[in-house]
Amino acid sequence: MTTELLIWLIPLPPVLAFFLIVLLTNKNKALSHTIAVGAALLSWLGSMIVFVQALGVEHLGEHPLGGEPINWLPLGESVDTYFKIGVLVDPLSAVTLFFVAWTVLMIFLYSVGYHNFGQPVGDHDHPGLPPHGATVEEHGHQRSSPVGKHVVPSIEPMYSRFFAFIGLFAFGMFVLVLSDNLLTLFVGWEIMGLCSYLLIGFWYAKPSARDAAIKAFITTRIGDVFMLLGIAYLYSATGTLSFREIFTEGILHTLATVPSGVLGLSAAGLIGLLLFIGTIGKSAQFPLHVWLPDAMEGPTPVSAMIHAATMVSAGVYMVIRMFPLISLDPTTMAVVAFIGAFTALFAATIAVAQNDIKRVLAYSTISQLGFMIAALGIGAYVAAVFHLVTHAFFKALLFLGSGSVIHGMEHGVLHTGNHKVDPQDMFNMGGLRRKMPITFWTFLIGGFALSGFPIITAGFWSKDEILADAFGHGHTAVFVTLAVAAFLTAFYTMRQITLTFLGEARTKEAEHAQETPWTMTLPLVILAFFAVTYGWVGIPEHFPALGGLVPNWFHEFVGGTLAEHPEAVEFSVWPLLTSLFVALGGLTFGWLVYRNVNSAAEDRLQIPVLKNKYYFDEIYDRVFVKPAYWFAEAVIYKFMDQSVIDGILHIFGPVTDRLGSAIRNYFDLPVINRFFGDGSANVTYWFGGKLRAVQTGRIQQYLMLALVVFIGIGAALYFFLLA
Amino acid sequence: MNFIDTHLLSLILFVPALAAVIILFLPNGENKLFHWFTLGASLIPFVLSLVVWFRFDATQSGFQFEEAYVWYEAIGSSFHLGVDGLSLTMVLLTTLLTPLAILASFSISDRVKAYMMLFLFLETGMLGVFMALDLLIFFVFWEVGLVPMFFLINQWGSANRNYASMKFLIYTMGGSLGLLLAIQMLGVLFGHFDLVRLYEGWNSLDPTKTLLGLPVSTVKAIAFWAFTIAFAVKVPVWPFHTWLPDAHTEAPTAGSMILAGVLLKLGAYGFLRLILPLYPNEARIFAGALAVLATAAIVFGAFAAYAQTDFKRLVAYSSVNHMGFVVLGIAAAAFAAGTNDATIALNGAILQMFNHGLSAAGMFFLVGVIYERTHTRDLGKFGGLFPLVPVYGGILIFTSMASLGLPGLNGFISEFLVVRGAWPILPIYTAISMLGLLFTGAYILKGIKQVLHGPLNEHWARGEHKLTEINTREILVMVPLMALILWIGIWPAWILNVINNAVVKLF
Amino acid sequence: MNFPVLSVITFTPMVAAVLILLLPAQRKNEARAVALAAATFALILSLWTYFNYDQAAAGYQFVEKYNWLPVLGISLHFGVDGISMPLVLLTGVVMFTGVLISWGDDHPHVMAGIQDRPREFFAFLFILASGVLGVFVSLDLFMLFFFYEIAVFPMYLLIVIWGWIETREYAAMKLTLYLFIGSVVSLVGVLVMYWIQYQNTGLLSFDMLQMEQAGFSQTFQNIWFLPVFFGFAVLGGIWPFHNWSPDGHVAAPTAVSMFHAGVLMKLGAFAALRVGIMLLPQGAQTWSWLIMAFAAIAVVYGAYIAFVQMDFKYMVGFSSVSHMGLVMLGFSTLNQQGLLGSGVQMFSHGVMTALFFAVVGMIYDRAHTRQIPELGGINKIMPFATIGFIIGGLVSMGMPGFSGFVAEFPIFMGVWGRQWLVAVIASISIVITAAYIMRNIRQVFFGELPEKFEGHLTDVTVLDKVAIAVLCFFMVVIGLFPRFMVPMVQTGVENILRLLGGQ
Amino acid sequence: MVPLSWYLIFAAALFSIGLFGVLSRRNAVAILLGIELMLNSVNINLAAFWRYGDVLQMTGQVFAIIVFAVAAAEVAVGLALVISVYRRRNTVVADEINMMKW
Amino acid sequence: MTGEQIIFILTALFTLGSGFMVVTSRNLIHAALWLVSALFGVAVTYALLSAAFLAVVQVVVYIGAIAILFIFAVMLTRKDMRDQGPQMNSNWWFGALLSVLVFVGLFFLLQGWSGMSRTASAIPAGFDAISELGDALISPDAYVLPFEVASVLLVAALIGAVYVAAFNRK
Repeated sequence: MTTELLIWLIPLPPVLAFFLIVLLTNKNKALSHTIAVGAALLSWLGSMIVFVQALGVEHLGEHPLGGEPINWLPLGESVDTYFKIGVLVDPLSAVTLFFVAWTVLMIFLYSVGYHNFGQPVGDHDHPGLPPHGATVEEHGHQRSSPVGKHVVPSIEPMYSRFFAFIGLFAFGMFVLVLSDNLLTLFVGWEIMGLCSYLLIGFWYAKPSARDAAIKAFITTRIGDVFMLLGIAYLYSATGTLSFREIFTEGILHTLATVPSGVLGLSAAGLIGLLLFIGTIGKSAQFPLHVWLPDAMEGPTPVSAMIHAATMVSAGVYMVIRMFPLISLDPTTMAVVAFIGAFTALFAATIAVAQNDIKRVLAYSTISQLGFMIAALGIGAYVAAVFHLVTHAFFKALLFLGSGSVIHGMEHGVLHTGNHKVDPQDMFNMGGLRRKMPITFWTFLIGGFALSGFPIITAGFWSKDEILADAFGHGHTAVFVTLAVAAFLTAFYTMRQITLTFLGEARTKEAEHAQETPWTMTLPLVILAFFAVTYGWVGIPEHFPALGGLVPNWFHEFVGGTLAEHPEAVEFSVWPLLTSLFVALGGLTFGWLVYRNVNSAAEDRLQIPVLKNKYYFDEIYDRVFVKPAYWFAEAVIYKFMDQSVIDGILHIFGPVTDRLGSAIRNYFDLPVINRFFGDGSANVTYWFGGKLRAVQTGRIQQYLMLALVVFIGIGAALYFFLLA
Repeated sequence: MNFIDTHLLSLILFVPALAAVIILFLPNGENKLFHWFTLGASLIPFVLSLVVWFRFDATQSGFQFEEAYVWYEAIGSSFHLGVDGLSLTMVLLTTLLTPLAILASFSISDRVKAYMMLFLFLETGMLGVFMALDLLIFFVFWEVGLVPMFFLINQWGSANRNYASMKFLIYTMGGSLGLLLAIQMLGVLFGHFDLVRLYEGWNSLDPTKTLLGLPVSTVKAIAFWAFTIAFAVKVPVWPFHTWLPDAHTEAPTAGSMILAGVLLKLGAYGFLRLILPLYPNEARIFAGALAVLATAAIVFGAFAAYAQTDFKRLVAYSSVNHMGFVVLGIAAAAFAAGTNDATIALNGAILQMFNHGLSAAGMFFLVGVIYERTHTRDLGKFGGLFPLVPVYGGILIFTSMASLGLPGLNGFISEFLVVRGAWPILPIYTAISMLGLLFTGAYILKGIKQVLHGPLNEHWARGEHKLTEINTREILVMVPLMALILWIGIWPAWILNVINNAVVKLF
Repeated sequence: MNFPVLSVITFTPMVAAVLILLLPAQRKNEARAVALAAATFALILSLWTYFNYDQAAAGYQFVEKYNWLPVLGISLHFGVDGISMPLVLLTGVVMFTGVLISWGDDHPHVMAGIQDRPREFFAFLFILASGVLGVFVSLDLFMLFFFYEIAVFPMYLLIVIWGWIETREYAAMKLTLYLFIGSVVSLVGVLVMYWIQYQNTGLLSFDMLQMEQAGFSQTFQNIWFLPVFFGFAVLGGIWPFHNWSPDGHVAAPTAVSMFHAGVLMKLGAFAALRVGIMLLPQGAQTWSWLIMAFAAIAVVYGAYIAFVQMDFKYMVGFSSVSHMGLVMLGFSTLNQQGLLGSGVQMFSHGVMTALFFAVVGMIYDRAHTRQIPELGGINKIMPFATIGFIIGGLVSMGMPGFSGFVAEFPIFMGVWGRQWLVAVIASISIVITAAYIMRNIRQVFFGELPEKFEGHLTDVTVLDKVAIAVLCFFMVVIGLFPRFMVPMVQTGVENILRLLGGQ
Repeated sequence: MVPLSWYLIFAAALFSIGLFGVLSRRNAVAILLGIELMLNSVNINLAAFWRYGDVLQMTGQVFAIIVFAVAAAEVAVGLALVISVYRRRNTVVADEINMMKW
Repeated sequence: MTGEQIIFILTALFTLGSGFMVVTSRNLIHAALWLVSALFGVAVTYALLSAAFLAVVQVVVYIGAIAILFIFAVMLTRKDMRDQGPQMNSNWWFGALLSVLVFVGLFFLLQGWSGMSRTASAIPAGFDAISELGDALISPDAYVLPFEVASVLLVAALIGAVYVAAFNRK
C-alpha cells in the first residue's frame, strides 16, 4: 500500500479502539487493553514505516509526503472553493510523529501495569475514585501475616474506559501531527482537549479532579477560541488553511504587508498572535498556565500523555508549524520570545517549592515549554524542535517514573493501611533507590536529561543549542533568563531526585514500597534509552571534540522544513560554558542542599508565595471566575431577562386588561348603554308620565277637553278662513 | 406510483395530518396502538423525504418537485409547494426529528390520542412552512404550527405551563402580526402571493415612487422590520427570546425536542427564504443591528445558560446561544451579499440550523430521560450519577460535546463556517461572539459536572429512588441523532453540498 | 327554474310553525320532531340550491316573481346571488342545529335545551327563521322590509318568555326598540327612495333591480345613505349601536342566541349592503370613511371588552360585536377583497358564533353558571363540546386553516387598499382575540374542575354532538378549501362592484 | 210662516241644554237624559231640513228614523251599562266611574 | 205673526223649559218626567213640520219606550240616588260655559249661512209622505242598507244590553 494511504491510516487504529471499547468490550478488561495497546502498536508501526520512508526522501521539505488533499467542505460556487483536507509528512511532522508514536506506545503499555491489570477487584472500589486496594486470602504466599489476609493493589474500576479515552487521545494527537491544514489540526487539538478533560476528571468523584478537569478545559478553551479566530482570519485572508499553500512566497508576502488594523500589526502578526494565544492555552504558558499543575489530578499515564508526549507538545508543535507565518512580524516574535522566556523562569521558580512529585514535574514541563517557545521567539527553529523532541522523551520518562514511584508508594500505603499518607509527597519518600532500582536509574537519567547533564544526555544538547542560539543572535535578555531558568531546573531536579531516591526512607510506607511490574518498567527503560541517545543526532558540527563525529543530521533534516534553510549558529564558547555551569552547578547545589533535609519544615524554600504559585489561582478566581458567574447570574439572567425584558412583556397583559375594563366601565356602560340606550327610553318614559295627568278617566272631562279643542279649532278656522 | 411521483411533497405534507384524522377514529384508550400507529405514520414522510433527498438534483438552481393547486384564487393565492436545497434540508430535519420525538413520547400515558394527533398536526404545520412557495400558504402553516404546540405545552407540560404556553402563543402571534400585515400589503400591491414572482416584482419596485402615501423605501423598511420581528421572535433573537426558556422548560420532552429542533428553525428559515431575497437592501442597511442582536444572543444566551440551576432551562438558553450563530451568519451574509464570505456564512448558518436541530433535540431528550426518572430538573439535586448510569452519561457527554461545538462533531463545522464567514465582514461582532463560544464550554461543562460528576448523591443510588439506566427505546431515539452528529462532524460534504448549491443559487 | 325552491325554503318554517302550533301542548317531542323535520328539509333544500347555483352565470338565480300589490308595484320577487346564497345556507344550518340544540335533554338535574313550552318556542323560532330567509331572498324592497319585521318581532317573545330570568325583560325590550327604531329610520329612507324613483322614472316599484337604475342624484344619495345604511346596520350591531346585541345574546335562550348572533346580525349587515350600498352606491362612497371608522372602532373595542368579560356569554357577545365590525370594515372598503371578505366573514362568523353560543348554552344548562372563574375542567366531562369550542375559537382568532382566516385576510387586504393605518389598528384585535379565546379555553375547559361539579355534570347529548359537528364541518371545509364558498361570493361581489361603478 | 232659522236656533238651544246636562250632571242616568235631548235636537234639524229642502227627497226623515233606532240602542246599552256598573261599584256617579283610567 | 208661529214659539218655549228642568232638577224621577214633556214638545214640533209619522213615532217610541225605560232605571237605582251630594259635578259652570259657547257658535254659523231665511215650499198635492218614507226605507236603490244596518244595530244593542245587564252570579 502506498505511503499516502498509510499516512491516512495511522490515526485510525486508536479511534477504532475507542469505539470498539466503548461500544463492545467495555466489560472485558483484558480484551480492552489488548485492543488499545494493539491499536497503539499498529499506529506505531505505521509511523515508523512512514518515518523511515520520509528519511529516504531527498529534500523532504520541498516535496513532503502526503499526496493530494481531498475535498471536504463545499463552499461557494465552484469546485476549487472546496475546503480540502489532507495529510502531510514533512521533516517536522516526521520527527514529531516519531516521538509521538514511541511515547504513546510506551504510555499505553505502561497504563496496563499502572492500573494494576491482573489484580483482584477491590472491596470498596468506587468508579470515579482511585483503586483502594483489595484484600486477598493467603495461599502459599511466603510473607505470612497474622491475619492470614493481605492487601494488594486493586484494579481500576473503569479500566476499559481509561483505554478508550487514551485511545481517542492518541487519535487526536496523530490527527494533529499528520494534518496538512490548520482546521484538521484544530480538530485533533480540540479532541485532545476533550480527552484531557475526560482523563483529568477520570477520578471524577474527587472534587479536586472534577474542578481540575473543568479548569483545564476552560482555560485551554480560552486559547482555542482565539486560535479559532486566528484560523478564521487566516482563512478569510488567504482563502486556504493548507500549510502547503500558506507557506508560499506570495501568500506570506501579502500577509506580511497587509495591515490588520489592530495595534498596527500586520495581518500575519495578528494571525500569528491569535494562533499563539491558542498555544499559550494548550502549552500552559503564562498567563494560562494555571490548569496544568492541577491536571496532575489525573492518573499518571495521563499526566505523561498530556504533559510530555502529546497535548502540551501540540501547542508548541503548532507554533513551530506556523513559524514561517509568525516570524513575519517582529512584534509577534518579541511577544513569543518574552512569554516563553518569562514562563520558563517563572515556572521554574514555582517548581522549586513544590513537594508533590508530580507537580514539580508539571512546573518543570511549563518551564521547559517556555524554553521552546522562547527559542522560537528568537527564531531558533531547529533548536525548538530539537528540544521539543528530547523533552518529550525525557519528560515522559520522568512522569512515568514518578508514576512508578507513586505506584510503589501506594503499595507501601496499602501495606501499612495508613491511607492518610500522601503517596505523592516527596517528603514521605526517600531511599527508594534500593526498593525500586530500575525506576531509580531511569528516573535519574530522565532527571539529568531534564537538567541538561552535559554531553551524555539529550537534554543537554537541545537546551545548549537554544542557549547558543539565544546568545548567538544576541538576545541577551532571553539568554540570561533561560540560563537562570536552566540553573533552577537542574536545582529542583536534583532536589526531587534527592528527596525521592537518595537518603533513607522517611516513612514506613517508603520502606514497604516495591518495584513495579515489567509493563511499567519496560517503557521506562526504552524511554531512558531515547532520553540519552536522541541528543546525539543533533550535535553541532563545531562542538569541540565531539563536533562532526556524528553529523548534525537533525539540523539538516528538520531545517529542511523551512523554505530557506536556517544555517546553524556559529559556535561560541560562552553558551557552552553557561550550560555546563548551570547544569552541573544546579545539580550539585540541589544535592548539597537537600541531601539531609528530612521534612517540609526543614525546607527553607517553602516560601508561601512560591508554594502558592504566586496566588494565580486565587487571583483568577477573584478576577474572572466569580465575577463571570455573578454577571451571568445577577446581571444577565436575573436582571436583564427576568426583570427588564420579561418585565416589559408583563406590562402588556395588565394594560390590555385595564384598557378593556376602562372602555367597558367608563364608556360602553355609561355612555353608550346608559346614556344613549336606556337614556332615550327613559326620556320617553318620563314624557309619558307627564302626559298621564290628562288621563283622568272621567268621561265628562274628556268630553269637555274635546269640546274645548273643537271650539278652539272651529274658532280658528272661522277667523282665519272665513274672516 | 405515478401519483406518488408527482405529489411527493403534498404527500409528505399531508400524510401526518391524514394520520391524525385517522387516529381520531381509532378506539379510545388503545395507547399502544396510538404509539405505534403514530410512529409508523410519522415514518412515512421521513421515507418520502429521503426519496426526495436522493432524487433532488443539487446542481440545478431553482425549486424542484414543485406543485401548484388552486387554493384561493380570489385573492391570487395558490397552493404552491416546492423545495430547494435550503428547504429540503429543513424538511429532512423535520421528518427525521418527528418520529424520534414520537418515539420519545411513548412514555406519555395521559390522553395519548389527543397528544399524538396534535403532534402529527404540528408536523404538518412545520413542513408546510418549509415547503410553501406562496406567501399566504407560508403564513398559513406558520400560524398552524402554533396551536398544537400551545396545547402540547399547556396540557402535557409541567408546573408553570399555563404561563409558558400563553406567553409562547401570544408572543409569537403578536410577533407575526407585522408579518401578516406586511404579507397583506404585498398581496395588495401585486395581487398574488407567489414567492418566486414576488422576488422580482418586489425588488424591481421603483424606489422613487410612493406607496400608500409613503416613499417605497420607507414602506420597504417598515415591511422589512415587520418580517424581521416576526422571525426574530421565533428564532429567537435577543431580546425577544424570553418566551423560549419558559416554553422549553415547561413543554413535555418531545415537545421541547421539536420546539428546539424545528420550530426555532422556522424563524431562521424565514430570514433566509423571505428576508434576504425580498429585502436585500434593507437587510444590508440593518445588518449591523441584526448582528448586534445576534451577538447579544450568543453572549447573553451563554451567560444566562451558565447561570441556570435548572437543567432544562440551561439547555433552553443554550438554544438561544446557538441560534445566535445562525443569525450572525445571516447578518453577515446580508451585509456582504454575493461575496464568497457571505456564501460561507450562509452555509454555516444553515448547517448550524440543522446541527442545532440534532444536538438540541438530543439534549432536551436526555434531560427528559433523567427528569422522568428523578422528577426534578434541579442541577443541585443531581451529582455523581455517572457510575449509576454510565451509558446515559456517555450519551449525555457526547451530545453535550456536539452542542459545545467540539471539532469532529457537527456543531464545530457550522460554527466554524459562520465564524469564518462573518469574520471578514463583521470582525468586531465575531470577536465578541467568541466570548459566547467560550461560555458555551463553561455552561456545558457545568451541566455535565452537576449531573454526572462529583460526589454521588446517595438519594439516587438505592431505595425506591434508584436511578435506572437509560432503556433501549430511549437509546433508539438517540442513536440516529448521534450517528448524524458524528457523520456530519466527520464528513459534512453530503449535506453541505445541497446547502451550498442552494446558497450559491439563491443569494 | 320551474320549481319555486326559494319560496319553498322561505315558507317551510312558517308552515312548520303553524303545524307545530296545531299540536297539543303536552306533545313536546312531536313538536320537536316536526321542527326537526322542517329544519332538515329547509337545510337540504338550501344545500341543494347552494350547489345548483350556477357560478359561471352569476347574477340572481332561482328567481320567482308574483304580483302582490301591483298598484304600488309590490311583488313577491325572490332570487339569490352570490352574497345571499351563503346566507340562506347559513340560515338553514343554524336553524337545523338550533333545533338540535334546543331538543335538550330532560335529565333530572340537567334540563338542558327547551323544556318549557317547546311547542310555542319552535313556532316562534320558525316564524323568525322564515322572516330571515325572506329577507335574504327578497329582491323586492317592500318584501324585504316585510320579512325584516317578521324576523325581528318573534325575537321579543322568544327572549321574554324563554330568556334568562335576570335580564330578559330589559334585554328583550331594548333589542326590540333598537331594531324597530333602526328599521323605521331606514324605512323612511326607503320610502323616500321609492318616491324619488317615481319622480325620476315615473314607475312605482319596490323592485330593487329596478331601483338600481333609479338614477338617484349624488346629493340625494349623500343625504339618504346614512339613514338607510345605519338603520339596517343597527341590526348588524355596528358601533355605537351595538349595545342591544350583547345584552340580547346573554338574555336569549341558547338556540335564540345562535339565531340572533348567527343569522339576525347578518340580516342587518346584509340589508345594509343590499339596500344601503347597492342602491345608493355613490352615497356609500361618500360615507365609506365614516363606516370604516366606526367599524374599525368596533373591531378593536369589541375585542377589548370581550377580553375583560367574566361572563362567558358576554364574552362571546362582544366578540361577535368585534367580528361584525370586521364585516362592516369589509363593506366600508368597497373594493373587491374587502367585500369578498365580508361576504365570507358573514357566513364564517355566523357558523362560528352559533357554535360558541351552542357550547356556552350546553355548559350553562348543566353548570348553571356562566362566570368564567367559576367554571373549569369541562373537557373532562364534555370533550366533544370542548373540541368544538376550540375549533370555533381558532376560527374567531383568524387561525389559518379555518374559515375565519379565509374571511379576515381579504378584509384586511381590502383595508390595506383603502387606508393601511386602519388595517394596522384593526389587526390589534387579532392578538387580543387570541388572548381571550385561549385564556378562556384554558380556564373553562382545561382548568381544575370545581368539586361542586363533580358528578353533577353530564356530557352533551348525541344531538348536540351532531349540531357541533355540522357547524365545525363548515368552518373547517371553508378554511381548507376556500373554493367551497369564495367563488360564489366573488360573483356577488362583482355585481356590487359593477354598481359601484366598476372599481 | 215659520222660517227655517227658528227651527235651527230652537234645535241649537235644545242641543246646548242637553250638552250642559251631559257635561255637568253627576248621575250617569242624568247624562243619558242629556244625550237624549241632544239626539232630539238633531232630529228636529233633520226634519226641518227635509221640510224646507226638497220634500220629495225623504232623506231627512229616513235618517231621523235611524236616529230613533240609534237612540233606542244607545239607551238600552247605556242603561244596561249603568246598571252593571251599579252592581259592581254601587254607584252611578260618573265621577267615580273612572275604570278607563290607565 | 201667524197662528202657526205662535204655536211654534209656545211649543219651543215649553220644550226648552222642560229640557232645562231635565238637566237641572235634583230628583231624577222628576228629571225623567220632564224629559217626557220635552219629548212631547218635540213631537209637536214634528207635527208642525208636517212630519206626521215622525211625530207618532216620537210619541210611541220615545215617550212610550225610552222614557219609561229611564224611569225604570232610575227606580232601580234610586235608593242611593236619594238627595246625597249635589246633582251637579264640581265644574258644572264650565259645562254651562261650554254649552253657551256652543250655542253662540252655532248661532253665528247659522247667521252666516245663506239659506237661513228660506221658507218651506208647499207640499205637492197627492204626496203621501208616509208611503214615500216606506218606499225610501226599503227600496234597494234608496236607503235599505242603512235601514238594515240600523236594525242590526238594534239587535246587537239588545243582546249587548241583555248580556251586560244580566245578573252573573260569581
